[in-house]
Formats: sequence, C-alpha cells, structure tokens
Amino acid sequence: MTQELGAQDLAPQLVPLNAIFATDFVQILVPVTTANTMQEVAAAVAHHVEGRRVRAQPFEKVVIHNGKRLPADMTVAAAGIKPLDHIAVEYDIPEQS
Amino acid sequence: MKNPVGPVLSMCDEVEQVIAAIEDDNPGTDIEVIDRGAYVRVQGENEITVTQQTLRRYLGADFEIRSFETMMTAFNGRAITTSDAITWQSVGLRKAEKKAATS
Amino acid sequence: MALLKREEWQGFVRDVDWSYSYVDDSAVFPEWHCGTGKVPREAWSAWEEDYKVSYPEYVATQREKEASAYAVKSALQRSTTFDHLDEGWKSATKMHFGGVALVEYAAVLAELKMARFGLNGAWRNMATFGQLDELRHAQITTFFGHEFIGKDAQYDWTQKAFHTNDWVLISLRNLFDGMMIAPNVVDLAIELPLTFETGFTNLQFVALASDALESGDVNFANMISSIQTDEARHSQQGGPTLEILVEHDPVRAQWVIDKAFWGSARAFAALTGPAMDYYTPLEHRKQSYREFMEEWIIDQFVHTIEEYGLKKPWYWDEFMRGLDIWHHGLQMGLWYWRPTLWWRPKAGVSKDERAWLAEKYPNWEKVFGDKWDVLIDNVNANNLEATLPETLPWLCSTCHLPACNATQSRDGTWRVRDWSLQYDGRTYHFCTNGCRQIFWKDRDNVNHQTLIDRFLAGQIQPMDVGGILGYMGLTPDVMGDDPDYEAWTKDYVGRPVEGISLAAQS
Amino acid sequence: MTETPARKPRPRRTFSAFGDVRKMPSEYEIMTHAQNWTLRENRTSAFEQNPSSAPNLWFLTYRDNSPLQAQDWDAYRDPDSLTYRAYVNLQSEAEAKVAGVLETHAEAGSDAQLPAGSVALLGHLFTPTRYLCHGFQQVEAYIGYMAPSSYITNAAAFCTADFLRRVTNVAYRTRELQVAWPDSGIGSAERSLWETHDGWQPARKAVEYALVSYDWGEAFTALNLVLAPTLDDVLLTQLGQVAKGNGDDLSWLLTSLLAADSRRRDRWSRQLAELTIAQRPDNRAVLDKWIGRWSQLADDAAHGLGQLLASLTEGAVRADDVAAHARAARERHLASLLDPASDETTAATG
Repeated sequence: MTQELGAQDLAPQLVPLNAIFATDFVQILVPVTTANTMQEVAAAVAHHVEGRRVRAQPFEKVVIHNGKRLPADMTVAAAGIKPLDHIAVEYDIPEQS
Repeated sequence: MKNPVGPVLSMCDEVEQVIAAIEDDNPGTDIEVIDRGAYVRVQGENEITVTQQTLRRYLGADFEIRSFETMMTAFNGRAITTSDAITWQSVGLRKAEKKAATS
Repeated sequence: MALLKREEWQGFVRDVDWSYSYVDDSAVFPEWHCGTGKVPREAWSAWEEDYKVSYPEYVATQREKEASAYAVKSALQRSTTFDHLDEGWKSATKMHFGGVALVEYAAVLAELKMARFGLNGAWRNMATFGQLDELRHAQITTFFGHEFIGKDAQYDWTQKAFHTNDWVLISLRNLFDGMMIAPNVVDLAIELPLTFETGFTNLQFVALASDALESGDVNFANMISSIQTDEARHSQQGGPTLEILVEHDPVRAQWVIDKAFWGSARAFAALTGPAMDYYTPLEHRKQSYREFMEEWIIDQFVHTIEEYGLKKPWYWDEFMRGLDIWHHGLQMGLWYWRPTLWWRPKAGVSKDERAWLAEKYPNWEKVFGDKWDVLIDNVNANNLEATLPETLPWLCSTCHLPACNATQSRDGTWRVRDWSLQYDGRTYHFCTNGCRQIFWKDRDNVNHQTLIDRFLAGQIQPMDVGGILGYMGLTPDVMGDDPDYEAWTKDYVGRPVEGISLAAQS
Repeated sequence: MTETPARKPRPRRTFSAFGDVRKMPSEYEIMTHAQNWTLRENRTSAFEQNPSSAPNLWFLTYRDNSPLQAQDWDAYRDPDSLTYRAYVNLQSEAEAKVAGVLETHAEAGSDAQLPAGSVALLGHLFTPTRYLCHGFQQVEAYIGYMAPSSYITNAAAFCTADFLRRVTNVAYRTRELQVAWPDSGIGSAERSLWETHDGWQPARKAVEYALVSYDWGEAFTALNLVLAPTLDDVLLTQLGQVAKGNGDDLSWLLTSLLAADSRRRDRWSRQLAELTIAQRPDNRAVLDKWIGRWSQLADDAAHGLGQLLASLTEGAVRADDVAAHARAARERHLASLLDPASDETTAATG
C-alpha cells in the first residue's frame, strides 16, 4: 500500500478566496495557492487595495481566518484554508501604551 | 395625517384647477398639497373624491373623467373609478366597507 | 340618448369564468403556474379590482398619452437640450434606458402570464390591459433611447444591455426573472404590481422625474411620468390578490412581500441610489435617495402593507441601516469597476458634494470619505492605474451585487463582514444577512452561478480582465470611464499625501 | 482594466443588434426587435436561475424544444407593423366607429323593434360568445408569453387585447338587449347555454383543449390557424349575414367592424406560418399534423353552431352548409400553405 500523501507533498493547488482588506468597502476575489504563506496571502490581498482605496500603513499585515490570526509563515494548506473561504487581512497595529 | 390618501399629479398646466376641483368636491376634508416640482401630492384623510362634473367646471365641458389618468402618476390608498368620479380610500376603510356590504 | 354607463354593463366583461368539463380545472390552471396554494379555488371568485377601466376608455386615454409624449419628444428633437445636459445626468439616463427598457418587456411577459393564468376573469382582463401598458413602456423607452445612439454609442445598450452577461444585468435578470416572468401568478401579482409598481417604480419614475426636470431633461421627465400613469392603474391587480391571500395564508403573503421588497431594495440601491445622490448635478437634486425612499417606500408602502394586515419585514432594522450605506458602497463599486458599465459614472465627491452627502448621511465621511480620499490622491498623483480594478468584486449569491455593505461594530468601527453559509458541501457568500436568510429560506439560487462562480468554473476565457470584459459584452466604444476626473479632484490638489499606491512610479 | 479604456466613437445610427445594416430599421423594428431577454444568445437557460427550475424546464420543453423550429425567429415581421402607438390609434378610431353605430341605434330604439326570432338568435349565438372569446383571449396571451421572438409576442399581445375588445362589445350589447328584452334570458342564460347547450359543446370542447395545449407552436396553430378562422366565419361572417337578412343592421355592422381584428390576426398568423416553412420545410409536417387534429375539432364546433343557427332560423340555413362555409373560410386562410410547390414563393416573400 502506498503511503498517503500529505497536503505539503502535492503540487500547489489554486485556492480562490473571498477576501476583505482592513477598512475597504468591498470583498474581492483573490486567488492564492495551497503553498502560499500567510505573508504572501496578505500581500496578494493588499495588492488590490492598499494605497488604492485604503491608505497604506507601515505595519505588518495579518491574515484572519475563522476568527483566528494565522502566523505569517504558515501555508494555506497548513492553515486548512479551503477554496471559497473568507479571510480578512488587517494591519497589525501595535497597542498604544 | 394618519391615513393620507389621494392622487400624485405630474406637473402640468391643469394642476391648479384639478386641486381646486378636489377641494370643491371634499368640503369637509382638509386637503394637503405637497409640491415637489415634477409632481404634486394632493391628499386628505381616509377618503377623498373628485367628480367629472366638478372637473368639467374647471377644465371644460368636454373633459372626460377617464382622462384624469393622464395626469395621475401615482396615488395613495385604493383608487375606485366609476364613470362619474374617482374616489381614493384608505385600505382600512375600503375593507370595512366591503365587509359591511357583504354581511 | 347617450351610451350606457360602464357600470351598467362591465359586469358581463368581468364575468367570463366557466366550469370546465372536457379538461380538468387543474390542467387549465396548473398549480405551479397559478399558485393558489392554501387558498380554496373558489375564493378567487371574490377577486375585484377597484380601479376599473374598459377597452374603449383604455384605447382613447392611451392614445392621448402617446400623442402627448411624442409631441414633447418632437418639439425637443430639434432643440439642443441634449447636448447641454450634464454628463452625470446623461449617465443616469443611460443607466435607465439600459437597465429599464427590457425590464418593461419582462413585465409584458409577466402580464401575459397573468392574462392567461390569473385565477379570475376580471384579473385576466386587467392583466390584458397591463400587458399592453408594458408593451408601451418597452417601446417608448427603447425608442427614446435609440434616438441618442448617433450622439453617444453607450445608448446602444438601451437594447443590448440585457442580452449581455454584464454583472449588473445578471443581477437584474436574476431578480426580475424571479419576480416577474417565472413565478406563479399569485406571487407575481404581489411581487410585481403591488411591491414593485406601487412602491419602488415610483422612485425611479416619479421621484427621478423631479431630478430630470431640474436637470433640464424635459423629454425624459415627461416620458417616465407618462409611463407611471399606466403603472398606477394596472398595479391595482396587486391589492385584490393580496387581500385574498392574506385571508387564507398570511404567512405566505408576508414572505412573498418580504422577499420581493428586499430584492427590489437591493436593485434600487445599485441604480437609483447613485443616479440621485451622485449623478444628478448637486444643484439639481430635489431630495436625497434616502429622503425619496422615506417618502415613497417607508411611509407610503409600509403604511399600505400594514393596512392589509401584514407586518414590516423581519429584516427591517438591517434594511433601514442600509439606507445610509448600500447605495454609497455600490456607487464606489460602480465607479471603481467603471470599465464594466455602459455609462460614465461620476464620482461626485468634490468638496461641495461631500458636504451635501455628509449633511444627508451623517456617517458618510466616516465610512466612505477615507477611501475616496485615497482615490482622489491617486488621481491627483497621475496614478490612474491604481484606480482601476485587477480583480472582481465578490458577488452575493442572492442579489448578485458586490458584497460591499459595511456595518458598525459596538466599538464604533465600520467593517464589511462575512455573511456566509455552507450548503450541500460548498460555501456561499452574501452581501448582507438579509440576502443570506432569503437564500436559506427558499434556496432559489442554488445551482445558479454568480459571475465569480462562472469565472472559477472556467466558463470565462481567457481568465483575465480582457476575458471578463469580453464575457460581459463590453466593447471599447462603450466601456465606462469617469466623465471628468478634474471635476471632483481639483478641490484637493496640493494637499499633503501619503500612503497611496506607487503603481505609476513602479 | 489597468489601462484607461480607449474610446473611439464610431458613429452608429441604430442598435448594434441589427448588425451592419445599410437600411435604417423602421420605427416598428426598432421598437420590436429582440426585446425578450429570455431568448438571448448563448443562454444556458431561459431564466437566470437554477437551470433545472420548473419555469426553465417549462420554457425548454414548450418553447425551445417545440416541434416547430426556425433558424431565425427574429426574421419575422408583422405585415401590419403594429406598434403600441399605432395600435391605440387604430383601435380608438375603430371603437369611436362602434360607439357611433351603437349610439345611432340606441337613439332609434332599434333593439325594441327586433323581431323575437332575432332576439333569440342573438341570445343563443352572440351574447354567449363572451366565454368563447375570453378563452381565446387566454390562449392568445399564452402564445404571447411563450413565443420565440418579441416580433411574435407583440402581435399576439395586440391580438389578446382584440379578443378583450370583442368580449367588451358583446358585453355591452348583452346589457342593451337585456334592458330591451328583460324576459329573453339575455344577460342571465349565457353561461348555462355555453356550458350545457348541445350546439355550444363542441366549441367549448375545442377551446378547453386549446387551453391545455402547452406547446407554443401547437397553441398558435390551434387558435390562430384553425379555431379562430373557422369559428369567426360562423360567429362574425355568417351570423352577420343572417342578422342582415333579418333586418338587424346593428348586429351586422358590429360583426363587420369586429371582423377587421380577425383579418389582421389572419394576416400575421399566415405570415408566421409561411416563415416557419420557408426557413425549415420540415415544419410542414409538424403543421400538417396539428392542423389535421384541430380541424376536426373546429369542424365539429362549426357544425354544432350550425345546428344552433339552423334551429333559430327555422331551417333557412342548414347546419352542414354552415360547417362547410366555415371550413372553406379556414381552407382559404391555409391555402397552399402545406403545398411543397409553394416553397419557392414563400421563401421569396419570407
């Protein structure tokens, strides 16, 4: 019997997402792949919005999926993000103290 | 007004005369006129009527009540048309009248 | 001796039902076409219209209306009125011609359906006048729009729009197929004549006439007012139908109205909202979209349905909050995705215009101002590229409009939220909670693909911007663009700028 | 979309839907062409909803997959080129004429002078037609609802209204005759005559069958090619002649005026039938089958009415002759339609 392949062993699969960037006015279609990291996903979403409709800010961006903030180096496959899932991308603004 | 009913007239030369006719035909009712430029709301509480007879006094002896439609872009309430008059009635009043008629 | 009065003989015109014996009643009036449901078949014999009209009266009056509408048209034909109209106003008319002409024809089919399957002879007769009326509206709108093709190719979409797969048209076809041509006649009479024609069309045909007249477009104002005089009459098919349905099945009556109202409200937010609050020149605006909605929908329509014994729809609070948001979000979407339009959308956010918006909609600056500011700065930095789309907006699985409705959190922030659900193994997204609830309640749109679904399924080739525009039927001579960037950006030239796209420099 | 779209206005004179036309389309064509979006090209289904929804399947079955097929339904033109404006102008004039005739006869008190036989004839063969015509009105509305081109829908839409016009005129006369002859049963007996009198049953059977013929092509064939031309011959032409013979000028005038609508219907219906055969000769077999089926029902209906007419004219007319006259009228309407030799002429005109 062959061993089952894990998600990481497959060729990257296309994962179209429903994404919203920070305070933008509209959700958009953003295609990513299973191999993309959250940092790449955030950049892909930001590409359509940041500096175009939402003013660019000098902060890291974080992907939120199912209410959870995902680590920047986690891949789409590892995060269990499925095609047509919704994600939000937010600026990671440090708490003002 | 709790139950305003009546026509919404599109702006045309005859609007003033039509309003006068409606006022004549409803002596006991306050007629409210709201002018919005392209259209004029004419309304009274619960029920108002206009008759062909009165309209003819203002618009000429050959005026046909069916032509009222050419000026009326909308109305509030139910419009009841007969060959001599148009009555606008609130739905509540209309229902009560129908009920009374069938019982 | 004069002719007999209508009252003396019209009873015979109305009394034309009989009992079938060669075929079954249920074959002549199939349930899914007729939708009598819980209403006993014989209950429909009580159906009676208040607004009565006879054939000779009809043709005589309609002849007068046609003569007058065409007289205005020909009087203005030789004038230069059109050439002096504001581009924004012209856009409002292009949107109207393309978005309305063939909807009138859909209404022809709807009225023909009621003329065939209506459950009472008097109802079928009234629908027979109704189908003629709608034929008038389709023809006059098409013909008046046709007149301007020589001056502006975008008017070609008067006839073409609904033959394309443009996202606006997919949305409108979905709505109007569902509430006009396809439903059973009981639902239809409540959705189209009652909800749509006594409520919403007044907004586009009576209220917008005010803006048209102010904008100097007498011909257009006259055309739409004249059309609405017919609607006022044949829309009266709704009342008697609703009365009977409410008596026997109030739950269904409520649901049919709720659903039609919501769908109409979404569509009008997309079309009438921007036309009134952004395209109509500021100095010509009579009232805001919200104010017109309050006058024609909130007060009049809601009062009416309450009189019939029904309640405000369950989503009322969400709808009311949407009055300050929906059409502004859609305006920004229409503008940003402007190459997909057959008109030239005005941004309409100069300082004066913004002051007006902020006065009419106190949250406007907070929710939309920051985004327009970035767009303005990009235009002023010659960064037009950054103001044009490279992907699709997400389209709602119920209304097919972009998911662009921000709501306020308890902490005061405004965010566009995810309204989604899982059904049969897949995820659907919606623009609002209302659209999600409607989808769930009747799942009409299951297996019906949004433009996003079609794109992802590979039906749109090539899978790029060119492919999408081609699929939508847009040609370079028609594609929308801002009519005058300077008009709304010059107020802000020279202000300090940061955080805008560097697209142009890269 | 990253570039501002180039706009090179190429002056256009008419809708792109007409293609590169050299000749400017007529007002009628501009107002009528391709108005029904459920017939748009490249559609996956008629309606923008679940492709297997009941309405989509209905339109697929009874319209798109009708045995009656054509390459290009939008090539059809109504020979009268009727637009809405033309229609209301035409019919308000026609109704003014009717009103004039009615008024003149009312002033002359002609109803009161009608012989009893004429009153009975009208009460049996004229005033009950409001049911028949209403049934026709429904079928015509269905044809309009389902037709595969807006050019056809519009013709059917005006025709639907024409049937309402006829019902309206019959209703008006019903009341006048009822007032003049309160004991005649006019104004009260029509429904029972329609539902139970032997003479009416074949006609009622035909219209009830037509109501449940849901293939749009068959509905069109049944009503516009067969039933209406046949029964109009009895109920307008022959009844009018008999009335005239009885000195009932009003009924004769009224039926003659109403016959104008029937002639207009015959013109556009014939033109449509010719187009289907010109575009696809196989349609001949389709129409042949339907015409055969409905002609039987129409002939029976005409014969039933003929018996009524015979009994009310004391044998002055014979039922067989009435039926033969009606059949001949229909055959004139359909003359050479199904004849292969006519292909070239129809192709040339279609």
